[in-house]
Amino acid sequence: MRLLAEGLSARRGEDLIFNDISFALSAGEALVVTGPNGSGKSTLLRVLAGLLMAEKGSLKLENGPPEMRHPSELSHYLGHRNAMKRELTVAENLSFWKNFMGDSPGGSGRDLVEAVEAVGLPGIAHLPFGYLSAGQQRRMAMAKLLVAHRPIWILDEPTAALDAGADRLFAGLVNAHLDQGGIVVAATHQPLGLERTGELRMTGFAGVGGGMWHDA
Amino acid sequence: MRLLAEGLSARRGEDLIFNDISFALSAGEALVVTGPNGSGKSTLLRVLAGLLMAEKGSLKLENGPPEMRHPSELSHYLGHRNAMKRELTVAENLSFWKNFMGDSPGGSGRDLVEAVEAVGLPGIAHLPFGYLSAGQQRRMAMAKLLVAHRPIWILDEPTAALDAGADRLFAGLVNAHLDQGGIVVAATHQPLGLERTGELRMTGFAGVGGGMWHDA
Amino acid sequence: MSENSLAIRKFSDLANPTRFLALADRVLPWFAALTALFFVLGLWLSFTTEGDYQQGETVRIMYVHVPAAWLSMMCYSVMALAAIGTLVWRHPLADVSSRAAAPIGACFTFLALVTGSLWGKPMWGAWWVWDARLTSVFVLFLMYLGLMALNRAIDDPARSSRVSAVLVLVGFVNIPIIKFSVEWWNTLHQPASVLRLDGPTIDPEFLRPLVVMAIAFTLLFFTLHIAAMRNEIWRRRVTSLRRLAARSAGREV
Amino acid sequence: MSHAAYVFASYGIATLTVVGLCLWVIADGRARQRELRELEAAGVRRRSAEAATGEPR
Amino acid sequence: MIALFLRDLKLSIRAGGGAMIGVLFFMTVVAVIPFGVGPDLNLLARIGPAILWIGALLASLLGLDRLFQAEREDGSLDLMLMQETPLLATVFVKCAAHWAATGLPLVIAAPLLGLFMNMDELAIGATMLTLLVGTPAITFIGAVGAAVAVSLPRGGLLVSILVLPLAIPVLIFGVSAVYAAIEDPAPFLPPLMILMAITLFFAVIGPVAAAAALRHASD
Amino acid sequence: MIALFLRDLKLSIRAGGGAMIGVLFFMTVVAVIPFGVGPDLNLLARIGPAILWIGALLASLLGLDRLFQAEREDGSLDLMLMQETPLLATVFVKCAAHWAATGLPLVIAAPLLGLFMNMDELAIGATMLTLLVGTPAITFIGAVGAAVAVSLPRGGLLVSILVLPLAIPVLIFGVSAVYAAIEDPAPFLPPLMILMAITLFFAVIGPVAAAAALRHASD
Ligand code: HEM
Ligand SMILES: Nc1ncnc2c1ncn2[C@@H]1O[C@H](COP(=O)(O)OP(=O)(O)OP(=O)(O)O)[C@@H](O)[C@H]1O
Ligand SMILES: Nc1ncnc2c1ncn2[C@@H]1O[C@H](COP(=O)(O)OP(=O)(O)OP(=O)(O)O)[C@@H](O)[C@H]1O
Ligand SMILES: [Mg+2]
Ligand SMILES: [Mg+2]
Repeated sequence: MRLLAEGLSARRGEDLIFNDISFALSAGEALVVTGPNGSGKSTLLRVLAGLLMAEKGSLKLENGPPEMRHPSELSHYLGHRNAMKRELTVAENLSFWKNFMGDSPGGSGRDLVEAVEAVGLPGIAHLPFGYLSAGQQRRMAMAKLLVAHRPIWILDEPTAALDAGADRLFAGLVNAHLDQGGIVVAATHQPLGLERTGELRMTGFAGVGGGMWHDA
Repeated sequence: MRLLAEGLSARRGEDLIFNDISFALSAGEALVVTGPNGSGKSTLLRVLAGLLMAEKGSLKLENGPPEMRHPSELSHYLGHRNAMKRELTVAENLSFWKNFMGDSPGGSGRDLVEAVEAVGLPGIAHLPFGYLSAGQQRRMAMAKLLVAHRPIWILDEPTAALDAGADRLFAGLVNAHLDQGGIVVAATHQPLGLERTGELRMTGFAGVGGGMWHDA
Repeated sequence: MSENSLAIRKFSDLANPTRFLALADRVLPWFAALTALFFVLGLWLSFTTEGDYQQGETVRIMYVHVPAAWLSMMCYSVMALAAIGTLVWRHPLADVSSRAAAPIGACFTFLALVTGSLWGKPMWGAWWVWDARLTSVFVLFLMYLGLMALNRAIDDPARSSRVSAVLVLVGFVNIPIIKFSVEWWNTLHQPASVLRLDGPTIDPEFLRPLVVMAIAFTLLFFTLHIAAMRNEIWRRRVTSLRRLAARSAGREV
Repeated sequence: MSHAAYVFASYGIATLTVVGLCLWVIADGRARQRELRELEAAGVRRRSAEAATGEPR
Repeated sequence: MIALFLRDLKLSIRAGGGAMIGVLFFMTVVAVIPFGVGPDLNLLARIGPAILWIGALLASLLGLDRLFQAEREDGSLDLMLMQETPLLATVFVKCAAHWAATGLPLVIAAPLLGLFMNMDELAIGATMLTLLVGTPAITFIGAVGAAVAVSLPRGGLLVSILVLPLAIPVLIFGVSAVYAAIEDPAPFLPPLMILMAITLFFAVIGPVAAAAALRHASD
Repeated sequence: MIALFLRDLKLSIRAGGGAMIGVLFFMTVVAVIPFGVGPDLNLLARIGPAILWIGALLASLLGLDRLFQAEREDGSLDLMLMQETPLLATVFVKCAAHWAATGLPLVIAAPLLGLFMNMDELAIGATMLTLLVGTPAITFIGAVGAAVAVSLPRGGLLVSILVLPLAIPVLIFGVSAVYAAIEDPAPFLPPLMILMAITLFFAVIGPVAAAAALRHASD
């Protein structure tokens, strides 16, 4: 399996945020996206997840399973928001996502108890999600990556609000995923402690490209 | 001026989050609150800001101005959220807070232009707040600390989402505030680069203490 | 084939915002002058022609009411065309045109409603009845206001354009309902006497001021529309410059 | 049967509405142009595109 | 899909009273009318079906604006957009859950309120039946509005405004079916059939349009 | 304080159409009524004042749930709670700004809608006057509900439920004052006086209760 991005560019509102970004990731490889505030890291990840239309360029998965329309169907996306309901318990949240997402071909998700243990918070799955602290919430959102199997993980500042211990724990999870032949793309301001990573530095795109309301 | 906390403890729901926390901060001193996720840092700061009732213990300001009911009236609180309206321009937001909060006795806030310059974003105060990127928004929230004078600053993970340059800028602001005899309490996972700081390590409170539904 | 694509290129050349601004600067004074001229003429005619033996002086309301009613429908049709332009060719100026037209159309519809009510009180004895024609015009008014509210609520035009284009097209069913409501349902309202397939049946004495006023209103619409489109383009320039400023601010720190 | 009041009311309201609309359009245009000038004065200007983006390493 | 249905039901029951709220709102609106119109029993019985329908219309619109907004705010919508399951199906199931949580209780509460309005048994039965058939259409129409307004501040009122005009046919045929049932000469079935047709039509069109709008609104 | 008033006004004008949306909703609701009860001019004139009052009630309630929720979501509420300025004053000013941005436009739009409902001049004037006097009371009552519900998801409907029962007296006296003005024998002034008294009462009680609820809800 190989994730191939060629000449991607994307707009927010009317302005080009980045232009002509290409990379290729084989199974077991990770890409870390870095850059200053506002340089377009989150935007790039949303394009990869199929949540924003790329302005130009293409995103392909080679040697993937057949009958798949977009790589996003094989991806997990962990954005700034955790996609968990405050009113439901952690267990209810996780088992909903496990059922709703199902597993991608070629793997199977772990069960709830294992996943919660893997993020280091065993025994509090019965609490409503809203009762957890910021860092605990983030860890539970990571447990979501484990309950449904997806070969590609797209992570936006996964370790913000995590303490040092959780950082290491997270690095362990990601490395295990890579060892199983997964692909990881992560945006971050902090070092993540991953092996076998490429780095993509976003610098922001100061020019206009398509400022259609102005004269050229 | 001296901020004195004695034997503070606080509850969330029914559980004691921390117990018997005491410290004393004189003018010009800072306290950094650290600890793993869920150990009660944010809870402690909200107690200091008067937004949560302490279960036991007392919080006093010695040698403060008379006729003051709670130290929170002399405090700035910068929480996870920025307390700015996306629809209004940065200038409108800041001048609203400047007017609404007024200055505490013994100092005066800087004017808008200066404050915006101090956080390194001169010339974009006329923009709607919603146009700024996450990091820029956080910086403008810091400008709020400058426009109205308050001797005590209470900061919850102030540097999350900031890049390295902004981190340094922030440390400069805090040190300047301390030099003028201010008091700073900050919760953080990352080193802040402050001088003259004490550190308070929260460990989380595993015991039951006052779980009223159990036998002792 | 090549001729066709050339024509399209020409069209989109003209529809380039900068060119449009230049063009607008040139034609606006002329349009404004013509509009004023026709209004003077129309007002003079409508106050000098005789009153109707049946309706008395109130017939003069017609010279405002009918053009305003026509224009309210025409403006919506312009918006519907622009909506097709947005959806099919994705041309940015189409969205500008549709946005600029909404407040103008709302004003004309408001005029048709008010003058109609003022006419209805002496003629029918009621300010308002809930018959098909009047109700559908009121719905048109609400639709204009709703579109304006929607346009204001989503401040990013790139996202709101297609949504509001679809809504405009959905709402277009209302226009034939307005036009033919007097024929499909029996209502108090006058049936068409000017815009008919078999030619006007109205007395030329009334037709003359009516036509002049109708032309004046149409010119007014185009003048205002062009000016409002120009404003909208400027607004978008301001917006994109502001975003640019936000993006580049603090870069060097 | 004369109802001059109704006639004048309709012409009056029509005039008010039309004049109001014209004034609004003009005022709106002025305001936008002023904003443009202010931005220009603040040195915000479109530069032609200079490609500067991420390059994979 | 069943997981989604159950989750949405749980949520609307747990989050702030859910189903109860819609019914209470309905009852308040209907209870307020007699205070306004005055206690004229005949007049009340006459306008009763119309008032019940209008109340149900408003009550079922009001909760709708959070249908997708809540999902968007906590990021769930992003994940739903990414799945292999067609978005159409997701939207449909969410609508169904929403109707079960708010529309159905309205239908069940209607007889009680019918009594308040001094309606006779036949009218009450007919109103209930038409509400049962017609309220799903309102939910499906509302889903389109909710999807369009998903990213707006103060979306609530705007959704109602976008949706009310489209819901007017439902209202007209619902009310006229009830009146047809009460007054002998007019036949009851045709308007009911039309109501059913409208509901089926919107059950297809609504999710399609809402899914398209959601795809487009994501940023 | 003036800064707060101005900020809230600006916000409600700038954020998503604000005031206009309330009026538009009001108009839409009123326009839907004849589709329900039928275009019978006499009946419409008879229920006109009640419908206008109900429409205004709904429209002014519906925007209310965001009164404190928006402040809470972006953290502004925390800062307001910490100030020396009494919270009471803050709440009062926010209510005043909210009424100026949504209640007042409703009052101004009422005559137009009165014409649509075929009401005569006297009835329209009386309705406008009672709305002017009565709608502030609704805002103040609503503020209590908004404060109570500030930390709940889906607060919108819950606020209406908490608030509607309290608002019913306002509605009753408002509508009965209008009917008193139309029908000769009944005197107009007493119900209007009572309405004023209610408004003054809630202008005092509302902010006190809302401030207490806000202090309590913060966590
Ligand atoms: C608020 C009330 C009214 C509304 C909304 C209204 C609306 C309209 C509309 C939309 C048209 C254009 C129809 C078309 O082109 O086919 C129209 C035309 C016209 N209306 Fe009205 N109208 C109202 C009241 C009245 C009244 C009270 C009268 C006179 C008794 C009147 C007399 C006419 C006449 C004579 C025409 C021209 C029809 C023709 O020659 O084609 N209207 N009105
Ligand atoms: N919803 C939006 N609408 C319009 N423009 C946006 C939106 N979100 C972000 N932008 C703009 O896009 C640019 C890139 O934003 P993005 O969030 O991708 O940056 P980032 O690299 O993730 O920054 P950060 O380190 O702060 O997370 C920013 O300059 C911002 O102004
Ligand atoms: N709103 C709430 N209701 C009930 N319990 C809560 C609430 N917020 C937090 N808690 C509980 O209080 C404890 C302390 O949370 P707090 O937010 O103070 O932690 P923290 O030290 O700030 O953690 P983090 O580093 O993750 O921000 C947590 O165990 C959490 O379960
Ligand atoms: Mg980001
Ligand atoms: Mg915390």
